[in-house]
Amino acid sequence: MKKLINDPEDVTREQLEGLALAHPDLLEVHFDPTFVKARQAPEAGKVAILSGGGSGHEPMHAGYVGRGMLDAACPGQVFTSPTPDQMLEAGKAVAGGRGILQIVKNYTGDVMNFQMAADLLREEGIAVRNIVIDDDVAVKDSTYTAGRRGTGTTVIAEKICGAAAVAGYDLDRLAQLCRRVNLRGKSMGMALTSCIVPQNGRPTFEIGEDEIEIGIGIHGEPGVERIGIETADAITEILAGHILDDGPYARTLTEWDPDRDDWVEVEVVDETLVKGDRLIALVNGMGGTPLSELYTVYARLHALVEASGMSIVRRLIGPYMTSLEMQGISITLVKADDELLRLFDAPVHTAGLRWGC
Amino acid sequence: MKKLINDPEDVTREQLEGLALAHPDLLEVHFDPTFVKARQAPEAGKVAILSGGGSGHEPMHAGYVGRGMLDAACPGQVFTSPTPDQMLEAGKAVAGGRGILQIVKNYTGDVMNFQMAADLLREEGIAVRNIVIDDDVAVKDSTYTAGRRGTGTTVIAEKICGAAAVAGYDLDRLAQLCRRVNLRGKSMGMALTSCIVPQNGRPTFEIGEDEIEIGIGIHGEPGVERIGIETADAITEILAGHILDDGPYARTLTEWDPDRDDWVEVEVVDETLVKGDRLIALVNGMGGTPLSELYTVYARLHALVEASGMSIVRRLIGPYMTSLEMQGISITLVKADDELLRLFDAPVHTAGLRWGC
Amino acid sequence: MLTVLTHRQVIVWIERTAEVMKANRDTLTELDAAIGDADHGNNMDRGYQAAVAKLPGDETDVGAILRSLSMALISKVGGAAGPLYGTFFLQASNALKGRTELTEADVERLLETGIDGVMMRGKAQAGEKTMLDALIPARDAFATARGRGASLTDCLEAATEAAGQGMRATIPMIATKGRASYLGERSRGHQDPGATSSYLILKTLTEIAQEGRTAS
Amino acid sequence: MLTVLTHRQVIVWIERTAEVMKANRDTLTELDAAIGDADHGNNMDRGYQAAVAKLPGDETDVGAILRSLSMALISKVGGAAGPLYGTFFLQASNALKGRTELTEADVERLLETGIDGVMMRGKAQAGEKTMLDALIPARDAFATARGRGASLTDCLEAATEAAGQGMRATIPMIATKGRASYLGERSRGHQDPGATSSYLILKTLTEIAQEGRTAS
Ligand SMILES: Nc1ncnc2c1ncn2[C@@H]1O[C@H](COP(=O)(O)OP(=O)(O)O)[C@@H](O)[C@H]1O
Ligand SMILES: Nc1ncnc2c1ncn2[C@@H]1O[C@H](COP(=O)(O)OP(=O)(O)O)[C@@H](O)[C@H]1O
Ligand SMILES: [Mg+2]
Ligand SMILES: [Mg+2]
Ligand SMILES: [Mg+2]
Ligand SMILES: [Mg+2]
Repeated sequence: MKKLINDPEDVTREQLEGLALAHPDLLEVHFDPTFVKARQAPEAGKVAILSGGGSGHEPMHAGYVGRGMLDAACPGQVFTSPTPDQMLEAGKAVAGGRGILQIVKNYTGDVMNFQMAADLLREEGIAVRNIVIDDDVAVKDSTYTAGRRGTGTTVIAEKICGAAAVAGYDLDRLAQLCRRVNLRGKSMGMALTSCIVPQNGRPTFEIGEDEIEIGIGIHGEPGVERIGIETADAITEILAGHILDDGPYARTLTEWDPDRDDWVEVEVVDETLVKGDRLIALVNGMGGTPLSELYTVYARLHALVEASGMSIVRRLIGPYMTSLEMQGISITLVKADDELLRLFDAPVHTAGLRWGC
Repeated sequence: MKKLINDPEDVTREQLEGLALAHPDLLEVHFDPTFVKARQAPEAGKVAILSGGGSGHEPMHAGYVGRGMLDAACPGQVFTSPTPDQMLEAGKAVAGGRGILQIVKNYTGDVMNFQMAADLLREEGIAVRNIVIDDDVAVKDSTYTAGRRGTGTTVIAEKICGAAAVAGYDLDRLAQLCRRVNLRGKSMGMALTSCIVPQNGRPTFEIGEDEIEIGIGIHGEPGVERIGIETADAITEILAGHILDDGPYARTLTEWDPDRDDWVEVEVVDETLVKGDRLIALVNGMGGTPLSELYTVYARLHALVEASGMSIVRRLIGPYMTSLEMQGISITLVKADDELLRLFDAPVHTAGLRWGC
Repeated sequence: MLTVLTHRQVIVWIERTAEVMKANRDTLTELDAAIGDADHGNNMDRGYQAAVAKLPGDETDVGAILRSLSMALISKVGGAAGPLYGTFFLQASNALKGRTELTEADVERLLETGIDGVMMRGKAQAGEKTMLDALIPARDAFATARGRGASLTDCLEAATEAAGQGMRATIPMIATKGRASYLGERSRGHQDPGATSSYLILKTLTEIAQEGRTAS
Repeated sequence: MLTVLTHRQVIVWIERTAEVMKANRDTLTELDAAIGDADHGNNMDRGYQAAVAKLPGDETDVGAILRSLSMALISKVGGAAGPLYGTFFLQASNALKGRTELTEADVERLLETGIDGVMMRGKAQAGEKTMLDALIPARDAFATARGRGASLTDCLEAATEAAGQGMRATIPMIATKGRASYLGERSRGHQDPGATSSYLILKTLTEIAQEGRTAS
């Protein structure tokens, strides 16, 4: 295992120490339990946006803490969901009196830990809503799986909800907005190589020099299919094809119902992409992928989207949600509208995303 | 070889096509000869800033074309200096009447090609100054080598000179400014792995699972020393040690003398870093290095600088100047002053660097 | 003939399980690498070390001991296993509040309420290739053994035996819950890591009971 | 007895060198991988293909032909080799302007002015482990042979022989110019790629002269 680390048991703590030293103007890092808090939080009169997940996906989520995006992030161990006590302390530290929106990626562990956290925060008198991001079209059904995983749409949702919170949206409206972004976002990824979890010291999966994994997650877990290596164009066509052709995806998600004061199962259905749609695109590098390759993929993606009668009106190209040093990419397309674009364009200043200020 | 590419012979063109499609608001890409031009260039009354070099270092340089940084970039083939005809056409396209500053990394090929380009541009009646960046302290002497290589300081110099050009500096003052940044910037890099040049299809150098290269360049060329693998802290100490302890480095550079209307050899000496210095730091990933590892390195670097009685007042942490998918890092420290900091902080909007707007 | 587990034995169970998780850390992680994300051994090891560190050593209320275990697992394991085992022991601790020793009926209740907690939290059923496929057969075997009048140790042996069978029975299953479910057909042929850790937890308790029998 | 190289033979030289560069692309790149950045073969191949594509086929002025070669190399090779070979042929083309065939004296002048161009552009001397270590001995051997009255072909054979020796003599050298210089001591033991391409260029011209002799 070749990594720029010290003790494999300490990687999460050490990188957060670097983050704190690098961005004292933007954020504070707390340990025991671990959370990253925006410098200016809590802000009275603003809903706080909180997210988190396993480490190893940097800059997500801690790199999105700052102004106009997340108020707090809770990093777990590498590829392991954070624990409820982290969200409890983070939530108490950033709640500004108008409640907390927790943006949760749809992994069994994350969903359960953030639900437990929401329950604990409510015991503290803080209103909390959890919105689950489940956008990975590589997972085809929700009956025989834990449902679609949360991937690239998370970054877009955090940006848009962060801007909406600044704009004064209340918790209800923010939860709706976040759900809308999720239902309009679709992603799919692939890997050329596996990553190595520092504590394990060896690749999570073996893969031949002429093989790639299609439909990979972001935790080094195997994808849904292994195929022979292809050109960038062919790979882009496979991923974009799954996204563009994805039919309405119905599933049941657990959300908090403030009226019934309980968790309820809600049935939601994804929007499908249609001619004329304006899209926000994310061409995401998995950590070990050179930027140049992402631009090669973007060129083909752009052409495919245009050929489908849609257009990409905003794009992020880079390593925004990674899997340690894995080589590979994911593509995310989010159907935009004027409101989403206005919020996407609003100023943001975080370690990982910055514009307008 | 596992890469997201199509034909290895076309990688440069294809990624530039993606760049053009992704950032039509910022830049235009031209082929035959290849150059990338800022959308708004030429701007009357502004010195144009032009740079370039081999491809494979993305986002450098094309990713720094836009507003407040480069007016044009000339990408060569992978790891191969661009050719004078590229700079000639790029220069003609962006010259706004106050001349062109060419920022050139100190590699034999780059230096010669940019000199030939300067001669050609002058034949077109355009004033041109070439400033060479030679900041890589891994190269100890200039008598028995081609001199220090141009590495991370290039990014800082392009940012600062781009802002100064917007602020109205004339060509003379810009050349001086760029030289000053160079004499105040020091870098050193290392690699965990080799990269693979697409056209070659195999790693440029072989390296054992327990070895690292210290003093690596940015072209997959071997470094100055091969040692056993070390912790992130120890590696940071090695690189930072070379930079912080670097004595005055004297060498002869070839610059254009407008008074004598000829190339002249000028002797210049680097400033050394001393207690009380305020530094701009770049912790640069080589393309395959996860951001988390860069932050781990930053934490140690920050502590080392503070222990030396200096302070890091600005920093860039990320893959700013890469070697394809190489895993490794470089560290750059530039001694700042009020003028440099003001220019560094000025708004910039490029694909690879953005703030203030 | 062992008829009860003392609060001391419950504490030893936690300490001993921590050793077992450390010893099996790589095995569990390797199982998770095959169909998950290669962290289950690390998670369980970290969680049980924390549980031992926080153990209220002179506590006599088994409910309180299990609650302390639950809290440690919830705040240190993370992932799916953290909330699931955390909820398992939280529910059990609620059911056993005030007990200073556990009878056969209490141990059955521990399993029953724990499993209810896991099912409530994770919404899985038997046959989905999860820890439940070790836990449910164990509970059933315990109840059956108890029904035919077996000793506590025998009941636990039957439970562990069934947990082991259930654990191995996960090998041919297709996962439909948790991270392994993304693999669909490709999840076949691998033993579920969570079922394996569940088996180890029960096996450790059974060994403590067996030692108690030998000792007494 | 071949006494001159025709403009046609100069064109064939460029075409044939392009084939040689293609055939030796991997070899040259591998040499460059050892002490440089693994592109010299790619660079020379690309440059000579472009030179052939742009060849003014019915041009009779050798100066113009070499100028066209020079421009193609300058605008297509890139790196260090582009400006160096470009300048080599640019200087030679200036010196040979108007010639439709090359005498022994002309070929010597070609080498001489070309080498001056390389030294002016790259500021290197003999012994620095560069293309000059093939070119300079070649020029010297050519001049010596010519001094003792050898034929053009013999002069070229002597030059190529010396270039080959010079090329091999770069193996033990420490590079002090170009990219290989960063390796210092570690540059020892590897043959310089640029010296190798220079040798190939001269060898190709010699072969053409030899065929001319056989044919005549
Ligand atoms: N919904 C569920 N119900 C019961 N057990 C589950 C469920 N989802 C996952 N598990 C169990 O959790 C184990 C994985 O735990 P772990 O690897 O620690 O968490 P993660 O999957 O988040 O990485 C699986 O092997 C399985 O036994
Ligand atoms: N200053 C110089 N003078 C003469 N030849 C040089 C000089 N620097 C480099 N060379 C030659 O150039 C060759 C390398 O060419 P190439 O690999 O194409 O360029 P680069 O080094 O830019 O990648 C070296 O092998 C050497 O022979
Ligand atoms: Mg996990
Ligand atoms: Mg090169
Ligand atoms: Mg796991
Ligand atoms: Mg080279």
